[in-house]
Amino acid sequence: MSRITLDQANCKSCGYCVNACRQGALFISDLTNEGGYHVVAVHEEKCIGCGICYTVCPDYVINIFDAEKGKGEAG
Amino acid sequence: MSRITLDQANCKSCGYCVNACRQGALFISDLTNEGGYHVVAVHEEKCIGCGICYTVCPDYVINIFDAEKGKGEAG
Amino acid sequence: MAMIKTVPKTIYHANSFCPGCGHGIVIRLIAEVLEELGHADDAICALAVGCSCLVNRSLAVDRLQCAHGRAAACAAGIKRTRPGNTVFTYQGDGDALSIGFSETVYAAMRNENITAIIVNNGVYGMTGGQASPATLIGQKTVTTVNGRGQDSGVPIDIIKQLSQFDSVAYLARGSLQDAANILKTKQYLKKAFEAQLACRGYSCVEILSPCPTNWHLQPVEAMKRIADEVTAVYPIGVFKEGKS
Amino acid sequence: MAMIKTVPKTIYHANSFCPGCGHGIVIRLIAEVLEELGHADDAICALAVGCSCLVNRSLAVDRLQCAHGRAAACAAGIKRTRPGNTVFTYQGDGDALSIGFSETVYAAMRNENITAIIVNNGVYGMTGGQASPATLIGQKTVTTVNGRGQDSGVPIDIIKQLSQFDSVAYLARGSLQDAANILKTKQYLKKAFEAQLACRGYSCVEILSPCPTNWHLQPVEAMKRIADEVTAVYPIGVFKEGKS
Amino acid sequence: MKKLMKGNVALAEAAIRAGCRMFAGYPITPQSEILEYLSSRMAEVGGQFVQTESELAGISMVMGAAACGQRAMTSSSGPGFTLKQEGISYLSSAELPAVIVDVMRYGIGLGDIILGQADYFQATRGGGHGGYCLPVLAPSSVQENADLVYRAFDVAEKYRTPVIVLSDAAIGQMCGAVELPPFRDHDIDQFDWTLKGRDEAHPNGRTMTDRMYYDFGYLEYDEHIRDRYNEMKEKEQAWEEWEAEDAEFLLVSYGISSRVCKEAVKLARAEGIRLGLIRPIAVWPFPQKAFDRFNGTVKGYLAVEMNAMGQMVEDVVLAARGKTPVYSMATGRVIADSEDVVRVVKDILAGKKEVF
Amino acid sequence: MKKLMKGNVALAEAAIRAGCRMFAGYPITPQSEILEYLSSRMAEVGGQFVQTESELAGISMVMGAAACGQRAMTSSSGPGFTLKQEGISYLSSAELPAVIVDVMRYGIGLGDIILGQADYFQATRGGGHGGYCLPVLAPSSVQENADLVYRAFDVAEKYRTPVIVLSDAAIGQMCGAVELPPFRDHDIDQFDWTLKGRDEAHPNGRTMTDRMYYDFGYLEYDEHIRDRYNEMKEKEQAWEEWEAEDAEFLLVSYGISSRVCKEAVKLARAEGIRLGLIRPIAVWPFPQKAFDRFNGTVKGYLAVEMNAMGQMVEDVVLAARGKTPVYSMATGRVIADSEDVVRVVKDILAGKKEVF
Amino acid sequence: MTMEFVFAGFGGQGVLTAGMVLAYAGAEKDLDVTWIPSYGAEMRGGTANCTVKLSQEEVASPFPKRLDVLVAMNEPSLVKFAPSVKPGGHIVANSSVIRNIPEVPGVEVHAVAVNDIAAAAGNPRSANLCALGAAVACAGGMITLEEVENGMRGYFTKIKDHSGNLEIMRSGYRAVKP
Amino acid sequence: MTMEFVFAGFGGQGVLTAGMVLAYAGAEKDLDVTWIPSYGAEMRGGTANCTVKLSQEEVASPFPKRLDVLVAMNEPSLVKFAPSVKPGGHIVANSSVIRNIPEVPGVEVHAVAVNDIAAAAGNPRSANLCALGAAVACAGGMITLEEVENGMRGYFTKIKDHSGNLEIMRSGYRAVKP
Ligand SMILES: Cc1ncc(C[n+]2csc(CCOP(=O)(O)OP(=O)(O)O)c2C)c(N)n1
Ligand SMILES: Cc1ncc(C[n+]2csc(CCOP(=O)(O)OP(=O)(O)O)c2C)c(N)n1
Ligand code: SF4
Ligand code: SF4
Ligand code: SF4
Ligand code: SF4
Ligand code: SF4
Ligand code: SF4
Ligand SMILES: [Mg+2]
Ligand SMILES: [Mg+2]
Repeated sequence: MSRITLDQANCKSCGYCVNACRQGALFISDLTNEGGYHVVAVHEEKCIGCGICYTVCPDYVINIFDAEKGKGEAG
Repeated sequence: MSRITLDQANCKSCGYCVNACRQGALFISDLTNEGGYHVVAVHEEKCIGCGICYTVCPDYVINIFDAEKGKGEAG
Repeated sequence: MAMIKTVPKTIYHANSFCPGCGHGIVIRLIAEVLEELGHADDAICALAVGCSCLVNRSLAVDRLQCAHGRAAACAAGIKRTRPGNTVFTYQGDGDALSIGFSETVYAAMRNENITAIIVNNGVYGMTGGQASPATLIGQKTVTTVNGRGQDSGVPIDIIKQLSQFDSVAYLARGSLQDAANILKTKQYLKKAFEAQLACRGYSCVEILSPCPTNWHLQPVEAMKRIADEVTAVYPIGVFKEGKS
Repeated sequence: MAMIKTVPKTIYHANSFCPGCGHGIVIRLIAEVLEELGHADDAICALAVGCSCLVNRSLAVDRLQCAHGRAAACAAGIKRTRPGNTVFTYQGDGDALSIGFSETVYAAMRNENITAIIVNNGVYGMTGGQASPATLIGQKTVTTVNGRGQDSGVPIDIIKQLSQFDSVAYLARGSLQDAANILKTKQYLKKAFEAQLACRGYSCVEILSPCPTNWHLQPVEAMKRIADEVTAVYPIGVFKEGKS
Repeated sequence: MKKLMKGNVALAEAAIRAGCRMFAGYPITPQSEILEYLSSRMAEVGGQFVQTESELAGISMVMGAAACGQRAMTSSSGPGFTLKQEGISYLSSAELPAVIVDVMRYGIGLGDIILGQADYFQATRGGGHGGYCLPVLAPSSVQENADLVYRAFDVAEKYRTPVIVLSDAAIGQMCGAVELPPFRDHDIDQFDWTLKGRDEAHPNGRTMTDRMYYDFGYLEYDEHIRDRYNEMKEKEQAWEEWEAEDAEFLLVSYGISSRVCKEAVKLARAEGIRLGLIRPIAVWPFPQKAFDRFNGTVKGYLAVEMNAMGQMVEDVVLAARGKTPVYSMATGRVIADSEDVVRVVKDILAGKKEVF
Repeated sequence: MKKLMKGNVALAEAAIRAGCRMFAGYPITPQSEILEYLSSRMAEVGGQFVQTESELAGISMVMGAAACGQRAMTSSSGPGFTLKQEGISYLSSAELPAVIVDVMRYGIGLGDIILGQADYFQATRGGGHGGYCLPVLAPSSVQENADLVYRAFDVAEKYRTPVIVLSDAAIGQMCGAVELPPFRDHDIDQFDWTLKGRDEAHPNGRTMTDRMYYDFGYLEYDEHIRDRYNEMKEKEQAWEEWEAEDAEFLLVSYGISSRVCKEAVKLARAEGIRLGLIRPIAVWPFPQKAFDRFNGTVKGYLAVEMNAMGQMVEDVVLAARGKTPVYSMATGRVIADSEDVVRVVKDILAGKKEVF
Repeated sequence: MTMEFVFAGFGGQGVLTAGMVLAYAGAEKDLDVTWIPSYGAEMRGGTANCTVKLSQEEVASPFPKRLDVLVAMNEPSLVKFAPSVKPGGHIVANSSVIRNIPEVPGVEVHAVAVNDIAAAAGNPRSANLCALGAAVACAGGMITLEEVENGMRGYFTKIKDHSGNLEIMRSGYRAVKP
Repeated sequence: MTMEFVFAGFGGQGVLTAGMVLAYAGAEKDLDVTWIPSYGAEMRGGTANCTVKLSQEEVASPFPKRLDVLVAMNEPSLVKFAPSVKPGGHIVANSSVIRNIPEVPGVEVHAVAVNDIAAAAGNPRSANLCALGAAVACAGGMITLEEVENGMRGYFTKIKDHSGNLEIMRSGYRAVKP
């Protein structure tokens, strides 16, 4: 189960997150957003929610949430 | 016998030379020059030609010559 | 969902930097730090001319666009007028180290109670990648096509220049090269703002940042270049830290 | 009479500084050094704005009057055009350390093959004695009537700022406080010019000088103040010396 | 009761009374008394005084303060005023109020520190880039040095624009009897647009930059600029007429030269020549309305000013609208002499001088 | 054979061919190609290129080189050009030849990087202090970008004056067919007045400063300045007339706007309106002689320029000498459209537009 | 006589270069030539265009006004510039991308599938040169295909083998003038 | 009515201060007042002068033109300014320094030995105030001795005991108006 959500509209396909994720959970997908960039996507099962991708992303694409807490609950 | 000559016209009476001369050979005289300054004068007998006054004078008043060499001989 | 990490509210809009540009990371860090310190509402930013101008489109604090190089002087005017506000500059290396060198140094000399944030990408990004005073020896740019030679001088180390003033409160240099360094940089920013909040005087954080566009490198390679080459000339760390 | 010491020919006219002003000594030293090195004929001086302007009336070398603070940049333009000539700046502290701070530092940063001569009297002499960046803490001037406080910053040490550049050839600070120091200063000037003549790059000699008029001291007391107070903040000596 | 004060000091004290609480400047003759006076006076009223490293830094600091709502001022003379222009252009583009004083001297480059009126073009023609306009007030007495700097702050805030006080060495260095204006409180929080930290009305923070960028559509901006400057042109004309009502010929002069012209008017009238004077108090906007009253009815205008080539005379030509001949008397490095002025007027009336 | 070149590059290469061997500048759009091109080109011809820490340093370095007889140049655009003015004023006072290029853009303060003609006043009215004047050449094609910078060096040396090349973003960024001028050798030792070390003729060294100080008597200096500038005014007027001979109405326009005006002339003539154009090539001195030919005979002048309030139009009014009505078409942030120009001319001819 | 060409499309479609090659060829032929990229408000969008003018006399304004030839690489460009094409003028419309190519009264519209042609030739990035060839076919006597071929050789100095690009350009030419 | 005074002498003779005290007193009396030091080419010499104008209406030019009162502390000043004194005007000539005091047609010349008077009163540096007193005696109804005395008290705020200076000024006054 994924611990991250992606605002793919903002992604510029820089690859920092893909490069930084030690779990290999992220990849550049075939999807393009409005800006014409191939956006990042996640292998949900691999993500451990470590947050490294959030830290390196310059474009505010990635949000990390606590999967233990119930969905729909604002943090 | 003096070992210095003075271009008193340039003297501005700052007193550096008087203060610096270890022989006490210099003094501020009563003479005033065109600029209205009391110019420096020398006790000829006290001067040993050490040149300190030349070094400290900001106004190109003092010239040191070698008293051993003949007068009138250009250096 | 309980968000653990999400875009701080002080970022109000997606940024418009190039893909992989470090500016985007820096302004997020600033937003995070201001929020964590509880001072996002009173922050005022003196913005430089350069890609910094684009900060106007995303960072949700009051902002003054300053003339090229003059951000530190403007920031001093702001802080002296509103000492209760948190005031910082946001500048590129061309702005802060070249045309604004005097203003940068004199703000430290007077120990203005401001925080200077200098994003050093080693080029004039906005104008198309000309050499900056921080360009490395040998680095190719559009004005040093054969690599920067000694004739155009040596890279300026602004932190060293500022270190000459005993009175300044905090000086550090961070890097965006990887997550660990980004988090370290965030701590530097926090310490710098804390120094200001404690009225201890001038603080400056210089941040080594990639300009993939003008370095003609893929973003990930650009980050690697910082780690491999830039930090060799511009060491990372805290260079001055007063007591809190 | 065999003259042992007499005004060098490169001084062509009595100067028009105030009584006891150090500028008069400095320009005589420059004239002596240039003559001793055999380079008075090819010397070109980039003159600052300040009491320096009066150098026009006495120093017999080619002179360019530069805008306030820009002498180092002008000198670079001169030297790059006429590398065979001996090029130096003649500047006050206000000129070289304040408005011209960037130009001063960047000439060193680029290692321009010029000699910068900075006459530091701790005030803006020409304009009536306002505080300069070199004014000591506590010193009274017409813009610091209660003595310079920390709010207007700390005295700038330009030699320290310039020392950040490993490439520069020669840096020294002399004083005019007494005959021994004047002679030492002369040696510094000579070494500085020699560095230029050997194409070793940038050299700078800062000279602590009295401004009796604006210090409101008798000349002899002004010299004593340098010895007692100024040198405590601005240490004398050679700070950088490459191989010849 | 009036007090004897030096022009520069009267100006500085009046700025304090207007509520100016930030001064950042750099020494230059013949302006330095403003800096010196404020270096101690500012602290007494709790304001900020900074002797900056340069004129560039000075006006930038003023800009920072102005952006926060402070009444802020800087001052200089010719060579330093040139360096203020970067900041003036930025203040104009962000539409920030501030007061910049130029105590004019004579000469290009280093120039002379004595009196002169050589910066007219620079002040009225947007010496910085981009074609901004801004109110330029030209005092001709110690009293006006005080009054106009006082007014300048109000005008600056009214339009959110920098305002130049174009004084000169003679007015700055002379002493005169002055009635100082009253102390005013200035509330830096009174305007919503000033930087003070984001708030409910500005949840994303205020964007204070070249207003072209965020505040106007691409094609709206020019309209805005034109409306803005045309409004100032319409409302901020200010001038004095001196024996003008029945004049057959008019002198046009500002600042120190205008005082000599007043004397010339007296001399001429004593000889039966009906001479008068238009003295622009604001040199931008130039007092077109004054000229509209006389265009076509008087025999000519003589522009008297203290520079080499004539500067204001061009504005007089523009204001004359081709209806009245305009003559130039640019006295260069020396101040006009009232008898010379009368002589030139006589020459003109005798058809012996060419139009400009 | 002509070659296709970008305006900025053509200008830079022509400077090299004119013998320019010192360029010191600072990046700014839309001028940076000049800097970039010369950064490698200068070394090939043995010249000096320095990317300086600021515009102030750049023009100062140029001044140093110019004082030594070098053909030296710097270039910038609006915001940076403002910072060049200190140096321009000093170059003027010491009477040193140098070339300063302003690739104009639009807007006050930070402004926009797109095309514009907003620095006319700054260039022609002595944007720096003291009231200097200097030749200002305004190219309207890539070819002229090359030709006028080439000529600028000659004019600069002829009068010992800085010369401004007032180009604009459109001319700088467009490409055109260019015939480059031939390579010229420049001997830095050819003038006696240049700094090179004292010699028999100057045993006390040369004094190169504001010429007011040492080279002229107190009252002689103004005469000198007037003679100097008046000589330039007389000899350096330069303009192109385009379908002007039989024109009933004349457009007046320079630089990129003048090209649109040429198109407008064609369109109008196709409709039977005898429209013509005066294109100032030098905007200072303004081509009075051109206007003297048409004053009083044509129905009016329309000044077309790309800024918000109109700048050159004032020179047109001065040149019209009250004999011909003058109208303004300041197109602001967008370039004029030739059909709009024709429409405005029709309005004027129909009495529907006010004079400036 | 002066001819006006506009090359318009998305950024990245190579319209600026196509125009530049044409201008280069014109200059080599000693014509007066101007090439100017889009400027002003439009700059901010994702579209790009340039105007090329070729003339035996002096070119007046370099800005687009009455076009002789419009090369529209995408639909927005066609919509924007088609009204400016003068009677008797030509439109080269990229039919690889533009679905509905309208008729324009008084104007000759040439539908050329430039992307497909270039892709078929194995060089999809040279679609712009294909469009250039089509434009040259509309240039009347102002400039010939051969002159533009030479221009291309002179312009791309770094390319050694021009044959592929030249062939694509010729295909474009032939699509209009078979 | 406007009255023009010029105080002229060597630098150091205190002429600027003498003028300033007069101007100060005028301002205190709510007159319009100007005080302006010498300016322009002359500045470079070793002489100093200032012009003071007092008026019930607005003073026009602050520069010297038709003098009502000239105080000449030395000979060059007398030579320079005497021709500017208007008919019926006054000259106070410092007879301690100026040997030959000429007659000036239409002008009242008062020879006052201001240095001697001040020295005799034990305060040689106050010769300028003695001259000021003489000038006040020539001021007609424009300003009175008493008003200038008050002005002096107001102007020299740092001096506690004014009696000596006042006495010297009065002596100057009496030298003209015994
Ligand atoms: C006075 C002035 N000179 C030059 C410029 C042009 N200019 C705009 S941004 C910039 C460089 C910015 O480089 P840097 O500060 O390193 O910021 P970056 O874009 O690299 O983040 C320059 C030179 C200007 N706007 N104003
Ligand atoms: C741009 C500019 N700003 C200010 C001045 C006024 N000014 C002339 S000399 C001077 C100060 C000189 O001080 P310093 O350099 O220390 O020289 P000193 O006279 O003390 O030897 C100043 C501020 C000027 N000429 N130009
Ligand atoms: S949160 Fe950690 S594990 Fe999950 S995608 Fe991001 S970097 Fe990979
Ligand atoms: S770091 Fe951000 S912008 Fe870059 S690829 Fe990952 S999600 Fe996209
Ligand atoms: S030379 Fe020496 S001894 Fe003679 S006067 Fe000078 S300091 Fe004194
Ligand atoms: S040091 Fe020179 S100027 Fe000073 S008193 Fe001695 S001789 Fe005179
Ligand atoms: S040019 Fe460089 S610094 Fe500017 S936004 Fe792009 S990557 Fe970032
Ligand atoms: S003011 Fe000071 S520095 Fe200037 S000449 Fe006088 S003593 Fe020397
Ligand atoms: Mg940068
Ligand atoms: Mg000094």
